[in-house]
Amino acid sequence: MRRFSFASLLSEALGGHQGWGRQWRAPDPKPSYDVVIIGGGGHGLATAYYLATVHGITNVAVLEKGWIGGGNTGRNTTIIRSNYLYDESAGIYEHALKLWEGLSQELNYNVMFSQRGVLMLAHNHHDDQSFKRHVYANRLNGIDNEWLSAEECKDFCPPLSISPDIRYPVLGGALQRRAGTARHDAVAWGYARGADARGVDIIQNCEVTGISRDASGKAIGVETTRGYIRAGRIGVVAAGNTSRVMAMADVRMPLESYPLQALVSEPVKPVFPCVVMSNAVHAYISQSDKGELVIGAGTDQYTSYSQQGGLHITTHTLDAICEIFPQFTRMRMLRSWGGIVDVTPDRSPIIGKTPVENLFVNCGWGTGGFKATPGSGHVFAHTLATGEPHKVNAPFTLDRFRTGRLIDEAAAAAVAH
Amino acid sequence: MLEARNLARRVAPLVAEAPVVLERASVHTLPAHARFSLRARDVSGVETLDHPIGRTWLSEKRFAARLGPDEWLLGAPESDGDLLQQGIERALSSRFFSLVDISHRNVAIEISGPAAAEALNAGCPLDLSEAAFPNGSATRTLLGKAEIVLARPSAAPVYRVECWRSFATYAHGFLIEAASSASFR
Amino acid sequence: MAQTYRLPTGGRIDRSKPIRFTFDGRTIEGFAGDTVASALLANGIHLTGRSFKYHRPRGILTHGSDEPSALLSVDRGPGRIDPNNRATVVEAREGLKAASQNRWPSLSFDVGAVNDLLSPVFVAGFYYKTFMWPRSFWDRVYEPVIRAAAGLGVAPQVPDADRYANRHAHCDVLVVGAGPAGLAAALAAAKTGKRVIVADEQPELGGSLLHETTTTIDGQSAEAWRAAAIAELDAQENVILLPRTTAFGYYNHNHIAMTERVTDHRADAPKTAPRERLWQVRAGEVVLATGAHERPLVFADNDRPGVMLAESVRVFVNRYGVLPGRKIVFATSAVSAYAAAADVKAAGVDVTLVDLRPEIECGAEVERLQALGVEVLTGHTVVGTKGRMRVEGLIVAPVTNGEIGARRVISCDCVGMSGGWTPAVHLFSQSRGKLAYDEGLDAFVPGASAQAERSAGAAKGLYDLMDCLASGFAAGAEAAGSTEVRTFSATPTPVGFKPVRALPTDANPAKVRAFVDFQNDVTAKDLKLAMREGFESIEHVKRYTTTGMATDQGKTSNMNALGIVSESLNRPLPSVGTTTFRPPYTPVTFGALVGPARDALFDPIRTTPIHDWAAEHGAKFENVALWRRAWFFPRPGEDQHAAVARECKAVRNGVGIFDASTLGKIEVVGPDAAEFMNRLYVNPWTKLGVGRCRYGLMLKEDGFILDDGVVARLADDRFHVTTTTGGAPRVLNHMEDYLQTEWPELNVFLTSTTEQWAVIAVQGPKAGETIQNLVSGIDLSNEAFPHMAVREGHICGTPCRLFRVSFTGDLGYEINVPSDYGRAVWEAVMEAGAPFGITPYGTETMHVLRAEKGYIIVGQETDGTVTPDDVGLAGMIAKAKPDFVGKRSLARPDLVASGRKQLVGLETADPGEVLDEGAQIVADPDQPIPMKMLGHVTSSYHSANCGRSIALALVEGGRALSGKTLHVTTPTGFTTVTVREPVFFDAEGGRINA
Amino acid sequence: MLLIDCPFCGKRPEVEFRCGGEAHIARPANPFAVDDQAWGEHLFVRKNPRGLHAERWIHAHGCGRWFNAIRDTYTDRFVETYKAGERPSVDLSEARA
Ligand SMILES: Cc1cc2nc3c(=O)[nH]c(=O)nc-3n(C[C@H](O)[C@H](O)[C@H](O)COP(=O)(O)OP(=O)(O)OC[C@H]3O[C@@H](n4cnc5c(N)ncnc54)[C@H](O)[C@@H]3O)c2cc1C
Ligand SMILES: NC(=O)c1ccc[n+]([C@@H]2O[C@H](COP(=O)([O-])OP(=O)(O)OC[C@H]3O[C@@H](n4cnc5c(N)ncnc54)[C@H](O)[C@@H]3O)[C@@H](O)[C@H]2O)c1
Ligand SMILES: Cc1cc2nc3c(=O)[nH]c(=O)nc-3n(C[C@H](O)[C@H](O)[C@H](O)COP(=O)(O)O)c2cc1C
Ligand SMILES: [Zn+2]
Repeated sequence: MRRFSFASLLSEALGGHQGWGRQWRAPDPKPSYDVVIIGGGGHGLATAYYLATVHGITNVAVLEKGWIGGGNTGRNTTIIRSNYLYDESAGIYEHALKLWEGLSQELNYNVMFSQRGVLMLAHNHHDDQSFKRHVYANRLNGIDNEWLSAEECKDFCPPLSISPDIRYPVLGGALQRRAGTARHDAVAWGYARGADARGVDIIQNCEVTGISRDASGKAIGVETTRGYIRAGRIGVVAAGNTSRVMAMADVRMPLESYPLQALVSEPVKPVFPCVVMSNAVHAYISQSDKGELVIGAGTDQYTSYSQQGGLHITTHTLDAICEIFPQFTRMRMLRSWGGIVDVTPDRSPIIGKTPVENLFVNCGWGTGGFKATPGSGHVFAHTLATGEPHKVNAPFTLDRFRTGRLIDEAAAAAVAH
Repeated sequence: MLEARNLARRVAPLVAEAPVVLERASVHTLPAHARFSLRARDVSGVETLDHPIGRTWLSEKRFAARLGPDEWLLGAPESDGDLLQQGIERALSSRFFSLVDISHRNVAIEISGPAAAEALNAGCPLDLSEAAFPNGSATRTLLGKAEIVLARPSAAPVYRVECWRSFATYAHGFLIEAASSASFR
Repeated sequence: MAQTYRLPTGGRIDRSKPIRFTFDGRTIEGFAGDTVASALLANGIHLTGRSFKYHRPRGILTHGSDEPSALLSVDRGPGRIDPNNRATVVEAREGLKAASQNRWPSLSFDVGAVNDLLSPVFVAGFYYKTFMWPRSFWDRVYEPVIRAAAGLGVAPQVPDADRYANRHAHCDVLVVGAGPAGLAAALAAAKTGKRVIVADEQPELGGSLLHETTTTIDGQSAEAWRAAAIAELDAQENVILLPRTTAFGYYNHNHIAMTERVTDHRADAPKTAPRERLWQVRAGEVVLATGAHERPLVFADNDRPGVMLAESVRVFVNRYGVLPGRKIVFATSAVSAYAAAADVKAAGVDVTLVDLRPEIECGAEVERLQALGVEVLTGHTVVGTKGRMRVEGLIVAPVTNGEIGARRVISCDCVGMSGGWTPAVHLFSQSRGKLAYDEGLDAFVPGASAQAERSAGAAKGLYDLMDCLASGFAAGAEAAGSTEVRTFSATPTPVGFKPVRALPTDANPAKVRAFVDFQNDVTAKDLKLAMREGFESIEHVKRYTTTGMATDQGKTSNMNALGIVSESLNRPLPSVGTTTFRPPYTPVTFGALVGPARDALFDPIRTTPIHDWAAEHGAKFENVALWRRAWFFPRPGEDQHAAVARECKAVRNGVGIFDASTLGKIEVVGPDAAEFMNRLYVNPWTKLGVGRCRYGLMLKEDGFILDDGVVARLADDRFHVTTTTGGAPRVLNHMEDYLQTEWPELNVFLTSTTEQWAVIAVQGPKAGETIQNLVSGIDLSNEAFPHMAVREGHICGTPCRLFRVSFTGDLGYEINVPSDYGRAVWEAVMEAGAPFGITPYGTETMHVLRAEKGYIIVGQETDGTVTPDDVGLAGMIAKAKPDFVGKRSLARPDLVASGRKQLVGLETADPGEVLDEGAQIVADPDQPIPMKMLGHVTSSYHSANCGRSIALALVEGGRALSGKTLHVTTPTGFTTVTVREPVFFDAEGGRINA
Repeated sequence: MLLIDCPFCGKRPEVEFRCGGEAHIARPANPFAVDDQAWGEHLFVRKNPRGLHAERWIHAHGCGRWFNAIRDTYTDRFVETYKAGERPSVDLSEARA
């Protein structure tokens, strides 16, 4: 792997950049791999990377039906934080956040992880109570998260309106300073390059169309649009398409796939220093390095695989954004799009074994899995390598939907009275 | 008796709101009316009720708007409330139904004028053209972020918007805003 | 300097209406009908801004909404400043202030231009390869610098002074684009009497006809035909014509979103007029006649101000009466540029035309042009330009069999280039129609439709005017269900071109900076670098180089980028494919999307019939769901703490009055009402007597608590159900769902009566005495009207439903009266209670009083993961009922496991210390992090009645911990608490019957 | 925004409706007769197909009726809508996209 650095960039500049090679190869699939990963999103690529780097397993293929990073990895609003309530969630997201903190260096690829802080606004007493519950739980879990008064929120995010006259005045907020954003595409590419350099085959335009099982029911390989591939173990990391892929092995999942929309504004000079989330009015906003305001909308109400949704979802989100940032009504929406997110009943992921031997799944990240990418890949690699979950992903079983041991962060934050 | 001395006065929402009369659309609040929500499965043969969903039976003083297969919004002048109730009880006496007084739940606002439909369309996503929403139509729908029942009692460009009382300030404000925008070409 | 480049005659501008505006502070004169771009050009100004990355001087490239370069900040007065406006679409108007962007300190001297010197380093994706060391520099140094350099214009700083409107509309046929194709479509559709809407983004309808000065249609001038067509349409009732209206999004089921610009172009707009109106059209059929975009040519330094699209040069001359230059060179591989050259020549300009194609491919147009005195160089490529702030010359060279001959500089002050045309298939593609590649056109054209839609004219790849008209008419007729066919006669349009990627050059291609995406500074070289690095998918190329991601979304550049990628990969263009077309077609203001949903109309504020009284009496309010509820009633000089303490004591010692109108209410009616209740609630209902009430608890099917509330039985077949304030809609939905879909056989109907009734809670030992003289028809004695009973009677002459219930643990009544009487009855109760010191109290006191009694609040003690047993309410579950919603789930392994969190009371060692709600609880505060958390504080207050703080908490195995010491987090550390029963006041419960 | 053909009111805009997820999931007549695994599946497991999907909708801001629809989850096109208690005319077991 050619190392990236300012020096290498300079020396290439002299030669008109003719010397750069491929960041990852474009191999044809081999007939057989120790591990086949279905899905070349951030999670799948990270899994491959850690299989190679942590577990020394390099006879690995990542099969991607389109182009790597083209799923939700390439269409998310890039919010990264770890201030979750439950120990299980805090465990995995903090595991990820620690990895994010050194990721550019580890991958030798600048993923532009920007710890600009994520501020979650409280608009009513229920928010206030719920956020404090998070702040305290986080403290005992060693995760930074602090309560800010409305004035402190304004100091941290000057465009914010803390006027008491708005519909839902800001009462305060929970701030995680170590949280932030990253350059989503670079995450996919950086992991791909790192995995490829260690021998992993990244195979694009290769859709898995079947999972074959032997007489005992064990998964032994995959049918793809580029032929049959034998596999020692199979990891399904197909995000919005998990139900379809798992159905190929006759496993039915507690998942539904919804369109989730996002949009960007035209680029402007820096105006927005952090990430702001407001669950009460349903708005998420940050500004990218290129200058666009990146705004997350909600899911459409129906399941769909169409990567697009209705206009009313967008307008609803912008209503909320302009309520707390009234000066933005003259900004313009430049592009809007949708991704397909797989949502579990408790909105927490499923990472681990399935009823089919040698078939493993990592799914259900719903609207919030980008932030987990490094951690998810890391523990899923462990699971694939050893056949058993890492302690961090042990609670995220499929079985919890039988026992009722749900990890329901959203319910815990239930809007109420 | 304190009771007699305190005989309660009725204070309807929006009473203080003056009519807003604009060139192409005007907004008026309407006085309190008797209103009932009628639910019934079988109304065959009952002339005032047995009509298609989305249509209204109208007399000079009363109306029965069919909002769904088993749901009607009934209205009458305040003083006729009891009569209306008795009428329904008589007409449906042997059948299963539910009649609930909602006179105080609902508030009515009227919007009229050549741009009335256009103003409603600022928040109501329905086709309000002559063909799609003729005289005698009534339906539950949305006005912006509030649920309303929209009725068109006559051929004139006059629409009645009914909403729950706590949404009245919003609906009224919305209609005024919409009327002034629609009036601008 | 007064419009020295304005032609003495011609154009569509209104010379009788001069206007003045400023550009970077300098006064610019123009005429009504000008765009900012045409007025700048009339004044000889090409330089309008600096590019995104390299800060290169940039000018006006196009004449329309596809403009990537001429982006300006526009100031229309206070609260009306916004960035990134395309000079080519902003209509010039009196008093407007335009300013260039992305430059400092000035447009002509821009410090950022050093980036251009560093451009050998700043190639596509360079930032992924560097800025990683030292690590801490990213946040503090690199990123801030990168951000400050990027971003074009400056975001508005103050709230918007403008309003925005919204309109839903329906039609049978929506025609998008009113060029010849769209007008013909509209004519055909309108004739049928169907409802037709015609939208065009330009100020005038007509599309390309607005600049066709020599063409005739059906024997009349194009302009005469256009005017007649519009007059005919305008005269019809069934037609809505919408100029200045951009269709920007084509959504599911023929839902098309459009923005109409209502006032931006008017200096005299009334204050109340909306700036923009969002049209949400549901169309039966759609005709897309959106025309085509011209392609630039890709050659070295093709981005100099003065280098424009050929057709745009023609438009400025013919439509605006402006000469973009006095010596203009056209560089082309397309015939259409010949028409431009001819028109420009006719305007008296010195013109040269350079055609990449060899003479034999160029046809008769060459001679025609030469005959007009234009020098035509066929078989020539362009290898560069001269000039920096403005083009001064075009460097061309002959190409023969791929060999580049001697360079020649043609001096000029404007270049018109054309690499052919690209149909505007954006909306078609958004509608999910499949694109088909047309080899002859070297472009994607609409293939199979996915919705009720058809394309026409240039948008469909038809470039001859006659074809445009005919296809438009046919599309309009078909869309309206008519079979009418009409042919048109028109001057033949010269069409045809030779597809070309980067122009052949004699320079080292690794050094040439030939721009593909002008706004994002993406060069052909960048695209090739991306492919060398393995970014082969067009989607990867886009994201790695950012080509097509700028505010113009690649309207002029995407096909060139695609061509270069296809050529470098040696793969046919259709197999490379396009990137995805997404809304909006052109950027749309947030304001238009938000429409009236601002300020008071953002979300309804629900208030009760007693709200105004509370406001008049100094209440502080809190938001609860959409409601605004009285929170507490401070007296002068009181803070919240003092007010709440006073209110709490008043209730226990005398009487308090509370507005509970927001509680959800549902009338459950029918012979099967009790059975229905049995199936929905954990409690049994069959035996509840008429006139009696019961506290009900409702679960979701997963076994967790959904809602609670008191239910009264008014008759055998009639229940008056109450719900929590926030839960009201949720509970009604839940009930309707089961009723309609699971148990349709039950004869039950549900009606929401939340707002029919105002609810006045009168609580405290003096409650009975307070109301007794107001009530008639109800015997209030304990025997006749015990706790948990309901009676119908009158209060203040008004019919009421009187509940003897208590959420405070003291004697209490809830008076339900029809809402319009709520305030009057409230005032009467206030008066009647005056002798007992009746005190209005708000939600905060309500919370404290019920916490003193250990009553839960759904959403506070429960959170969607809590079972009845967890909160000590397992006893309510009817043992005998075989089933109710949620019952089966309560038997799941984790719901019966030990170690679940249970509701307990907590007492701080220091009675003055009030715990934080949400605080976490541990057994040992000295354990290492991560600590084992046992639970959290759900409610916590200072209780004036208990003379100390009280708290409720959910604690792992909590009921067994009574008397044990635990530790609770505080903002600075931990504090010590003792676990106890969750009832702090009147544990025996005697007061309720007092 | 979808346009949904309410079996009672005709075509109306999506914002008047709420989607209730997969249709035809019968609540076991005796929930205690099914084991935890089956009950968990009843509660949580969904077909989630890419293609034809039977789903529940309620015309919440209209006639207030629940009904069912067959919709293609890839194209978002409705094939049909029908009243609660009725069966669709298309055979979903055949449908695979
Ligand atoms: C609009 C939007 C905003 C979001 N915002 C945030 C946010 O702010 N913060 C956050 O943390 N998360 C966010 N998320 C969620 C986040 O994007 C996802 O959870 C995360 O990216 C999932 O990563 P992944 O690698 O699992 O999935 P993906 O990136 O979707 O990768 C799955 C891959 O599997 C491939 N695949 C599927 N089926 C097959 C098959 N049969 N054969 C081969 N390959 C197949 C797909 O093509 C795809 O590339 C957002 C999501 C969306 C859509
Ligand atoms: N000589 C050539 O090679 C060549 C090539 C292309 C076009 N042409 C000529 O151009 C004309 C094409 O006629 P036409 O009617 O197809 O197109 P047109 O360009 O005349 O009209 C299209 C209209 O659609 C409008 N529009 C585009 N997108 C829109 C949107 N999203 N919302 C609202 N309005 C939108 C444009 O403003 C324009 O007015 C013909 O005269 C044809 O000869 C010639
Ligand atoms: C964080 C983020 C920032 C983006 N910024 C831009 C942008 O500046 N310009 C742009 O055209 N698209 C931008 N996009 C959107 C992409 O162009 C694209 O729409 C998205 O990746 C989904 O892919 P698709 O539209 O090709 O389906 C951005 C996307 C994300 C996730
Ligand atoms: Zn309906």
